[in-house]
Amino acid sequence: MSTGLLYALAGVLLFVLGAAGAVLLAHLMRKVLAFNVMGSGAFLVLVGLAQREDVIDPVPQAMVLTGIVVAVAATALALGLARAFHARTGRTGLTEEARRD
Amino acid sequence: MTVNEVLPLAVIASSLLPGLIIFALPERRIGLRSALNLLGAVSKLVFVGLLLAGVAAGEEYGFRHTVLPGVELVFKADALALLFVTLSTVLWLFTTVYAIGYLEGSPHRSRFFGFFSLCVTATVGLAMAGNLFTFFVFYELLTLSTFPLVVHRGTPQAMRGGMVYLAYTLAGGALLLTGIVWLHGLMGQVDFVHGGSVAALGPQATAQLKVVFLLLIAGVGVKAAIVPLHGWLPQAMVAPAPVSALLHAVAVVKAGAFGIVRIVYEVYGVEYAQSLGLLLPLAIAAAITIVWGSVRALFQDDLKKRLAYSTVSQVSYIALGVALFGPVGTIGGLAHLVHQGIMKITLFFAAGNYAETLGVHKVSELDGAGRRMPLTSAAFSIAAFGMIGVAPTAGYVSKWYLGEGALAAGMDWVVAVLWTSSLLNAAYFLPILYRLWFRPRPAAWPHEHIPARGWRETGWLLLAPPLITAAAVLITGLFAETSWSPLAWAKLIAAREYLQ
Amino acid sequence: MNGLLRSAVVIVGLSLAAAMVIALLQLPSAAVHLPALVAENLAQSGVEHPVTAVLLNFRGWDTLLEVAVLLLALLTLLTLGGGKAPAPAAAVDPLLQGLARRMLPLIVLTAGYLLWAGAHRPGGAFQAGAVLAAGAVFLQLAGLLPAWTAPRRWLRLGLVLGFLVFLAVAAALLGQGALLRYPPALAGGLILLIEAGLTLSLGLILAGLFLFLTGRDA
Amino acid sequence: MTEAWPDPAAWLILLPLAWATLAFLAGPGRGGRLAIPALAAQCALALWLAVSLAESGARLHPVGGWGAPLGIDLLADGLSAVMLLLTQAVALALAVYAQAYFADAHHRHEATWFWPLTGFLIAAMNALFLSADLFNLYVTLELLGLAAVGLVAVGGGTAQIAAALRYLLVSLIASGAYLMGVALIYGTYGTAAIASLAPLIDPTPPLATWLAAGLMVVGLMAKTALFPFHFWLPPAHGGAPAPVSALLSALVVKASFYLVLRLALGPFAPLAEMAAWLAGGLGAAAILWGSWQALRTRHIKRLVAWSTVAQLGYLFLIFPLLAADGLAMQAGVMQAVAHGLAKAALFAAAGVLMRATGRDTLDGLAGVAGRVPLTLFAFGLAGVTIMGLPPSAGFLAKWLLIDAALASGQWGWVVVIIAGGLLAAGYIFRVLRRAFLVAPEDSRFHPVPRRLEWTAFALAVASVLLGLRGAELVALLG
Repeated sequence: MSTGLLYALAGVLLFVLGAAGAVLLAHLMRKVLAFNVMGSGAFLVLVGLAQREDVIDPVPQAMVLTGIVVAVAATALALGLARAFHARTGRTGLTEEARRD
Repeated sequence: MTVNEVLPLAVIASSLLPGLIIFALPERRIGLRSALNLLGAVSKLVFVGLLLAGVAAGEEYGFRHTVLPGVELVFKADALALLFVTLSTVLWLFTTVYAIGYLEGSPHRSRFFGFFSLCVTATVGLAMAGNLFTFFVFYELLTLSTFPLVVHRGTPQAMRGGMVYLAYTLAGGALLLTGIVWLHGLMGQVDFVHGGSVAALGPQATAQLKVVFLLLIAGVGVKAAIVPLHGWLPQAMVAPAPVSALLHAVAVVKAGAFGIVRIVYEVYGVEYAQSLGLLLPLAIAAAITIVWGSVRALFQDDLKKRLAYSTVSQVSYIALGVALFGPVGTIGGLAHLVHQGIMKITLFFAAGNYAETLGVHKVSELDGAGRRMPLTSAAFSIAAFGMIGVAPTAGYVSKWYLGEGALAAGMDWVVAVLWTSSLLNAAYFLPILYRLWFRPRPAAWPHEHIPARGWRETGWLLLAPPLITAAAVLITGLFAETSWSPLAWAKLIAAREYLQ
Repeated sequence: MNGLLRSAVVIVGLSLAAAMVIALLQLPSAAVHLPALVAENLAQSGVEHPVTAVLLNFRGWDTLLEVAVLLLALLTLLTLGGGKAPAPAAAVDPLLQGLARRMLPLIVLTAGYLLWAGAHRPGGAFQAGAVLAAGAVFLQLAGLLPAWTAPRRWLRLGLVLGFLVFLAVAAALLGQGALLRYPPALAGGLILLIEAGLTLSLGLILAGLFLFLTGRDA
Repeated sequence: MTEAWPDPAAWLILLPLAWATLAFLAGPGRGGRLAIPALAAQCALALWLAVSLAESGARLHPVGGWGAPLGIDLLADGLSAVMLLLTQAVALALAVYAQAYFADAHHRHEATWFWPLTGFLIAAMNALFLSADLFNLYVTLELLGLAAVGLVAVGGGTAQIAAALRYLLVSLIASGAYLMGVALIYGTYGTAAIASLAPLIDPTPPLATWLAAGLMVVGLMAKTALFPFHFWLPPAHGGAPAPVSALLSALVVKASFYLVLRLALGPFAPLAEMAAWLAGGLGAAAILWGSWQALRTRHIKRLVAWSTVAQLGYLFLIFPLLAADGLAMQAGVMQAVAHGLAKAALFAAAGVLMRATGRDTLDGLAGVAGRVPLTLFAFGLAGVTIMGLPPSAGFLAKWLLIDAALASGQWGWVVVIIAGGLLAAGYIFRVLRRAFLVAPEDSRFHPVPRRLEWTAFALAVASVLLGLRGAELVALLG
């Protein structure tokens, strides 16, 4: 149970939590946050597994760097769309009952 | 690309190219459109003439084009193909002339004649198909090119008729496709070969081959309007007269019957089909259709509906001829393929003239039309006698051979079927003739329209075609035994099919 | 329907998590050892720091596409923009403005250092760009920098310059034979050139993601 | 491996990236003049690539010269060459269409942003078809997803923003799942390069590989809008402007299908049999559900979008047949190409019909055959391909599919394929039927640029002509 593997296990839990949140939460802001949690989980697994035998591997770290930038771009786009959607409809969620909160 | 390869393609191109050009023609270019149509029809006639001469002399015409590995588009202009090609080419010429006259002043003519040419291209392609794949390609192309013709008028009932037509033909196409691919899976590419090629599959495949036969015949039977699958034919009567003429005498229905001939003779082989016991059920189905179609025709007051049910019954003569195991029955069936075409197209031309000139659509309104439109009615009468099978006409010849074939095959009940159907034909045609010639004319016709040019009856464009085809009915009947009649050609084919 | 979806997602989530945990606990050791390969080829990569070497040289292709992703995200935000008038400047707090003016040179200096340090320790274009963007956001919040509306020619050029430089280098190298194959001698110099261009453009793009957003219907 | 002339494959990616950026730089209105010649050049490159592959089979281009496990490889084989050809050809036709479609005054906004986004979209697809590294594929998938979402939202209406948002969220969750799959694979085998992974994955891999394969394939199925994940496609493809819907339906959803096929043939080949029947089942469900919805909707573009959902079902039918000795893979790719051409023609024709009648409902179509005959002909021809009737490429695909299904004795798929064809005839003739009706007097028609009609017609004719000569395509696929 090296520290790398511990991070990977934490990553798995974060991933599943984030994915469930992204599907279930109605509020767009929460969906985007959940999506970021999910992404972080995947990155943790990527780096954690690579270092589970305590050998520092630069390749997954570079991949994570790329992944983070892609996640930033996607989040910015999601926020932009959510703002535009809110500006036009005043609603914060896509589904009908999202009207309440 | 030798001459023998180019000629079949030329036959197809002679209606495809004018068709595509006509699509692009603006509506007002009437002269050019008619010229293109006639040019296409005449050039096709010339090419077919060359083919006829060549095949009679034993020449081989064919063209192969690989579409997929192991799947080829094959054209083969053999004797059987040319029987159907000649029929459709000749009658297409007359129908084109008739359509030019009939559609004068109506909208969307470029679209009409474009699809008209596509339809004949599909018919000719289907006739000259060298394997089941090519047959299926043109079989479906025929459906697609005839749908816009059926719905040409654009009225809601035309649309309903079109939808019924599509439902039947596409479902039939699906069955046919399954059968063809199944057979393709069993034995690779299925080329049409005299005496059939399926027998080589050996005994273990017989069960599958029976199911495949059912699928193929059902798929082709929809267009041949065999009883349970014939529902679309009367519905398709909403189409304008030239389309009904084309659909019922030349293209669609004949394609179905021709398909049955190809499948029984050149895929299964008539001996192998007989050994599998497939011919008897086919004969029974054909017999039922013959009688049932004639009975339904009795009760139709609408003239074109009556002719439609008559077609349902008449086409099954061909299927019956095919199912009678023996050369004489085959000759009868193949000859009828041509004879029925000539007779039925005359009837439809006449029906179209009655509708155009007198506004008459119902049989009950035909009283005294004989005197008002003598030539058209004369043509109608000759064709009617032909359908009944009265002595000097073509119909008599094919029914005679069918009767002989039935006796030779020892299926006496078929002779009874032929007699009953002849009686029924008389039952639904003679009253019409009586009304035409012996009943006094009504005070006023529904809406009479006296054409400016030509005889009092109708324009010469609408009058010449029925007269010529009516003459043809008599000539083919009288000169049946000569060497250049359709009957002689049918004998040539039968000889080649049964040689092996 | 919603209750059904909720419980379905929870069940699937839990079982997936359990399966993954079990899978990770019984994972065999990896067959391929990339760290050794990276160390071996580090010399020809033109930089000393392994992560930068992977980022800019071994997997430079990923980085090029990744910059395209960022630029694309900005483009899409611009398509959403109605280009309406920017929000009125917030009440200006003199203390914040004073701090911002003094912090700006420091921010630019740090960004320059990060860019240069990337060659032999953690750093590089992305980190430098992020710092520059943070500086721009800080200035906008302090009211010294108006929110951006539709970018005019110069801003557009700034936004795409880094990516065009990277693309030009890639195309030039492809002309010579292989995509992004830096000749060992020039590798370091080319990487620094690309990183410098990227720092400027990424700074503008990341700042743009924020400033274009605030520019409309606040 | 580098020949005298540099590899056309890499140029196919750099060129669109360049003209997309320059289109943005050049500002509004000048994008089309830049894109069309560039796309023509890309078509030539793709054709040249395909021809050069015909002899040499496959063409490897190690980026940076490092080679498989360390660096990223660009692999151009028959499959990617076919997809590249389809993408460039359809993109060129739609670019010509879009330039005329957005030419009028009130489409200025779309005209400005359509070109840069499309450039990135095409670049992403070309990169995806050529990449042979799982993580690099994640980046190309993201680039493709964001460009597609941007294009959906380019229309600017509220419905389009909502559709883009729903599409983005599904796409992000799918990418997240795919990324986790890549992470697990990297963790288990230490590399993300397909070439190095293929020998390492044996038929009984550790649980982590099963999970990774599952996550990646489910993520890609969501991006391809396969049956349970299809809900985002109709509003997104139905609501977007015609050229955008055509690009999305004809090309974008094909990219993630291509990836599933690439994984099922490559690294995950040993595991493919297990889940193959599931993919086939979902495909069959997609065919039935998509066709049923297409038969009920009243809007033209929504009907064509549901048709996409149905036709995608056909693509997934090949997975249970891959093991059989028939040409199942070739059938799937032929269907993808046929659908790509025909669906682009359908959406282009739908765009013309809506602009001519001024309405997007089916009832508004009465009598349109007289006004825009060429478009109706294009819609009809494309419909023939969608229905899988001869003489079209769709028919060849259907023929190969049925042949493969019969060869492996799996009867169920034959029934589904035939039923799908008849259902397709059902919803295609819903449109054609109304077009042949006589036009009501009050209907008025707006003039439509001729170029729109000719582009739709060219695409439809291409899908039919391919039906006459499929041998080269099948040969290229090996």
